[in-house]
Order: sequence, then C-alpha cells, then structure tokens
Amino acid sequence: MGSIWEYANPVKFSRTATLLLPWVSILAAISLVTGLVWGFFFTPEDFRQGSTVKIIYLHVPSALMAINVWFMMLVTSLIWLIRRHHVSVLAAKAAAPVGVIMTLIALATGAIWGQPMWGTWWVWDPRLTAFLILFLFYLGYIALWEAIDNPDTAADLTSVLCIVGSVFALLSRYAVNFWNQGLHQGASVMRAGAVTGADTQEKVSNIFFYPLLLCIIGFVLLFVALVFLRTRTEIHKRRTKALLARERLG
Amino acid sequence: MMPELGKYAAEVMSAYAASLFLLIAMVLLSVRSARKARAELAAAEARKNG
Amino acid sequence: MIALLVRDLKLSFRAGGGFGLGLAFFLIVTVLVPFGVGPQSELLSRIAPGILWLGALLACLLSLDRILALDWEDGSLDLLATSPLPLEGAVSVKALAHWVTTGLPLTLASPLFALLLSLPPAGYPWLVISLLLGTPALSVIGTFGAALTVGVKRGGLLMSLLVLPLYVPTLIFGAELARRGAEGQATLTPLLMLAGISFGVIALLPFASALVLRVNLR
Amino acid sequence: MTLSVHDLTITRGGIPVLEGLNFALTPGKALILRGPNGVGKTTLLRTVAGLQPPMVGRVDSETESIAYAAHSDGLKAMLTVTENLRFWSDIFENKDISRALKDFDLIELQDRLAGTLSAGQKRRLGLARLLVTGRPIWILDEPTVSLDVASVALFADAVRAHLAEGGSALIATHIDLGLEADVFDVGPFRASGKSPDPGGFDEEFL
Repeated sequence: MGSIWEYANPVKFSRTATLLLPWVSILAAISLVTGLVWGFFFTPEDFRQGSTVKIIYLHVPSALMAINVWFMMLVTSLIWLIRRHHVSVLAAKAAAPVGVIMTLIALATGAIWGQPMWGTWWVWDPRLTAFLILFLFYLGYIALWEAIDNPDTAADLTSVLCIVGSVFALLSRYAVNFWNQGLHQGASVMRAGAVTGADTQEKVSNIFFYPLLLCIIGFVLLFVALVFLRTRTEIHKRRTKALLARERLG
Repeated sequence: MMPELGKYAAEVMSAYAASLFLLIAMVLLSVRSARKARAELAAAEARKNG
Repeated sequence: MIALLVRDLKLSFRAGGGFGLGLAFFLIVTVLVPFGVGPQSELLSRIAPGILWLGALLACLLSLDRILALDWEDGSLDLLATSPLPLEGAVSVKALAHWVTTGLPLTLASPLFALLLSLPPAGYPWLVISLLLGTPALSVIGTFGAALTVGVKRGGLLMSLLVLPLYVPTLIFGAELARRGAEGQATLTPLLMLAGISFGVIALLPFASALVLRVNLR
Repeated sequence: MTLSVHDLTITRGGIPVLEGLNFALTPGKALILRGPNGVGKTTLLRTVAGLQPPMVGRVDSETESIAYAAHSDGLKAMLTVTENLRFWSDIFENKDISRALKDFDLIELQDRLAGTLSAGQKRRLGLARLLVTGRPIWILDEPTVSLDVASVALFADAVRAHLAEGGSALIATHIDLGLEADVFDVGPFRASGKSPDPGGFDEEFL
C-alpha cells in the first residue's frame, strides 16, 4: 500500500472499483431499502404535516447529495488541475449526471411536499431557487463536456467552470436569500434537538431520525457505487478512444 | 399492509414513485453504458492484439 | 493594451461591427414588455427596474460571441497569445471594449427606456448607478463564457447556458438596487453587494478567462 | 538567441504524432521542415511557439523571442493595411512599419481595407507583420500559400535579410524558396503507435 494517489492510476482504479462495486452496491441496496421501508411503513404521521412527512426520507437525502456531489466534483476538478490525474476529472464527469438526478429528486419531492403544505407547487423560496440554480450549473457543466471533442481540453475547461461555478453558486445562494426570505423550515435534521428529540415542535424527532439517517447512508452508498461504475465506464471509453486514434495513425 | 396515508396519499405516493423511477433509471442507464463501453473496449483491444 | 482597446473599439464602430445592435435590442425588449403584460402604468412602473435590468442583461448576452470568436476565427488570438501582451490583460481589455460598446451605452440610454415603462422619478439615479456598477460585471463574466466556448462551433447557445447562471447574483443585486431606489427603500446593502461582486469579478475572473483561453488555443 | 528542441514528443488531440525530435536553430540560419500532410508539422510549430505544451521533452528559447505566423493571418477586414500593421507594431512595442510596407510591396495598398485585398496580398500583409514584431526567431507555417512567383521572391528576400541581421527562421513549406537552409524531414519521427510509457501511470489513456 502506497499513497492514495496510486488509485489515480486508471488500471488500479478500475481494478479496485470492480472489486468494491458489488459490496458497495449491496450495502447501498440494503440500507436504502431498509431505510425507505422503515420510513414509509413504520413511522407515524407528523401531527401537523400528516403523512407528507414521509417524503422527508427522499427529500433530505437527495438534497444533501445534490450539494455534496457538486462539492465532490469541485474537489476532484481541483485535483485534476493541480496533479493532472485523469481519473480524478473523469470521476467528476461521471458524478455530474448523478448530481442532476439528485437535484431533480430534491426539486420534485420538494414541489410535491410544498403543494399541500404551502398551497402551491412552486414558490420562489430561497432554498428551492438555489437548487434550481444548482440544477442549471449541472446542466452547463455536462453540456460543456459534451461540446468539446478533445478530452484533455474538455477536462480543463469543465474543471475551471466547476471552480468558478462553485463561487457563483455560493454567491447566488446568498443573493436569493437576500432577495426573498423563505418558507422553508430550518436545516433541522442535524441539530442537537433533533437527535435528543427535545423539541418536537419544529425539529425532526427520533422516530423519524433513524430511518432518515439510514436513507442518507443509502443515498451516499448508492452515489459511491454509481461513481465507481460510471468512472470505470469513462476510463473504458477513454481507452477505446485512444486505441481508435492509434489505429487511424497506422 | 399499506399504511394509512390519509388525505395526502396521492402526494406521498407520487413523490416516492417519481424518486424511485429517477433512481432506477439512473442505475439502469449507468449499467447499460458500462456494458457498452466495456464491449467496445474489448473489441478495440482485440483488433489491436491480433 | 491601449492599442488592442482602440482596435476593438474601431472594429465595433465600423460597418458590420455590431455597435448599436445591443441598444436596438434593448429598445425592442422595452417596447415588447407592455404588449405582453398590458399598458397599466402602475404595473409597468412596479416591474420597470426588473425589466430594464433583464433587457440590459440580454442585450449584453447577445453580443458576447463577438468578444473572442472573431479573433479566434481569423487567427488573431494565436498571434496575441505569442505577443508580449499577457493574455490576462488581453481578455480584460476585450471585456472593457465590450462594456464600452454595450454596457455603457445601455446605461446612458436606460433613463429614456425607463420613461417608456413609467419608472417612478426616484428610481432614475438608482437605475443608472446600478447599471453602471453592474454591467462591467456582465461583460467580464461574459468574456469568461466566451473564452470557455470559443473553440466550439456554433457555441452561442452553449455559451448562454453557461453564462446565464453566472449572471444570477449580479442580476439579483442590480435589479434589487434599482427597485429599492425606485420605491424609496434602503439601498445600501444591495449597493455594496453589487459593487463587491463587480470589483471582485473584474479583479479575479480575467485570470480564469486567460487560463481557459490558453487551454482552448492548445 | 538559439532555439533548441530536445527529445520532443508532440501530441494532437492527446495522441502522440511525432516523437524523439531534436534540432537547433542558431542565429543567421533557417531550417526548412518537410514531411507529408497531416504528419504534424503545424502541431510541431505550435509547440515550438509555446502555444501548446509538449508531451515529452522541452523547447529551449529565450522568452519573447519568437514571432509565429500561421495559416490565418489575423487580419481585420474592416481595418486598412496600415491600421492592421500599426496594431501589431503597437502590441510588440515597435514603432516603425515603413520598412515592412516597403519590403512586402504594400505601399500602394496601404490605405485599402484589408477585406478588399486579394488572397496573395493578404498573405503579404500577414508576413509583413513579422517585420514589425522585431523578434529574432520566425516560426512560419506554409508562408507561401497563395503567393505568386514575384511575391515568393519578395518573401525569400525578406527572410534572407532577416537572417543576415542575425535572425533565424523555422519554416514548414513544400516550395523551394532558394534559401541557403538546412532541411529537416520529420517523416522518420512519426510516432510509433506504441505507448510512450508502457505500463506507466496513465498508460490507459495514451
């Protein structure tokens, strides 16, 4: 075992990913199924929100992932720009569509949840708006990858876009906060009150917390499995491309 | 076995349906493109080696 | 640097340079809005700051692909990149030239267009101030988008997709400043935020633009 | 002002096209690059000019000593001949454009818009730009495209004068310019198609 950078070797990464993929997938499936079944069938209704509280098991994990996937892309893009490890930037490329799906789930479940609670499908609530903007950033990032043929050029450009985009996404978050105070309840999940169940008025209490935690773990593991799989796919595509180019050269 | 979802049944069910659909679609698409990329690579390697 | 600025300005004022297109576009947007939302002047005066900001933003966006694409096509960018002029300076100057030919005339003409939308009198100075502070940021951010997509054929649509999300904070604070000014509310916070964004963007983003341009020239 | 290239491997689209290149260009000398189309001459010139990084090896030259001229001349159709030249002389902080106008026979054309020139006249204007850069090392990619016989002679004279003043030139061309120059055939340096770094870190991608 050497340094962590050894795993940036495409061959080594592929081998490791292939080795780990079944286990991560199984763990992801177990925790997701358990968490969702537990949440859906075996938790009570919230006294104010009724059964809609069950949407939390999808909404909160997907929203967390939507942000963290972008954060992971930011880190791997930086690694590419600094250390020039191809696998790193391919992991960012592989993660982006997963991030899109997570953002979509967060937006869709948010709208569906908002409908009965706020009486409308969509409000320009700062947090919803911020996710919509994040969604646009994901689309732009993916579109830039698609538009550029030379893989190294595309890697550099998308990495810079990811970094600049992160700064602007953060700025937008504060801008929309300033622009409209929201209806959203605070980020209640991780607060101390949530864990101890001390304040059931606003915060998510114990009975909801454990299945939710399981769902979050499930989403994270699912993401890890997808990134392993999709990064390996990107490595294969890249290798195929290189081989074809060599064939053409003679 | 179905829990009583009360008056919000439609919302809860549609949220779960939409999310699961998206997740499963993502997984299936990823698996499919992984298979395809693997097959193409194998074909290219075979041409190269012989 | 001055030579480059002078050349870019000359080119945009000569035939086919596209100067004035942005203004014309701005005028059309302003004229079309009442057709879309109706002629009631209370409604128009309420939405005027936002419409004017949006019009200015779109007019800016429209001319972004001229910043670098023409120099890319005729090979000038290759030659500039091998010249003593640092590329960071070149993209800054090009953004400045874009601002002088679009942002500045839009800012100066905005009071006229505001008349059409019956902006309350108190709003005029704030509208001009907000555009004066905000449009440079639009040009600099747009140059970054143009640098990203300069190698893409027919990259205009892609560039819009990349640039528009980056415009969000500038638009929010700019339009908010103009709106608060028009409604006589406190303007300090959006003013400071807008100025902060503009100065930050002008100081830092040219480095990213030059980096991206170098990658595209490889 | 020597330009030297050591063990250079250059890539196009991430794939090596030429490898193991070594040559030097000393003051007063010209070097003609030859090789079939698509072999990578343009890529080599762009690498030497510093527009793209080499994959392996290095290019040694003093900074800001290279003037590069490619297929496209970077001319603005809506500027006159003088304005086009004046722009580049300002960028290169060099005041005098009269010699460039004279040597490339552009004096009569000096107030015409560049857009109204013929292809050969445009090319002459593009090459005249080299003189206003004031840089010693010229890197030229097919400089004689669309030039007639007389203009080729003008160009050859300009190169000769540049060499006589201690400059040097690296030229990719198919035409015999009548210069006293070494010829460097890049054909034998075509990349082998084997991985340059077998079993190496990023071998999968190369």
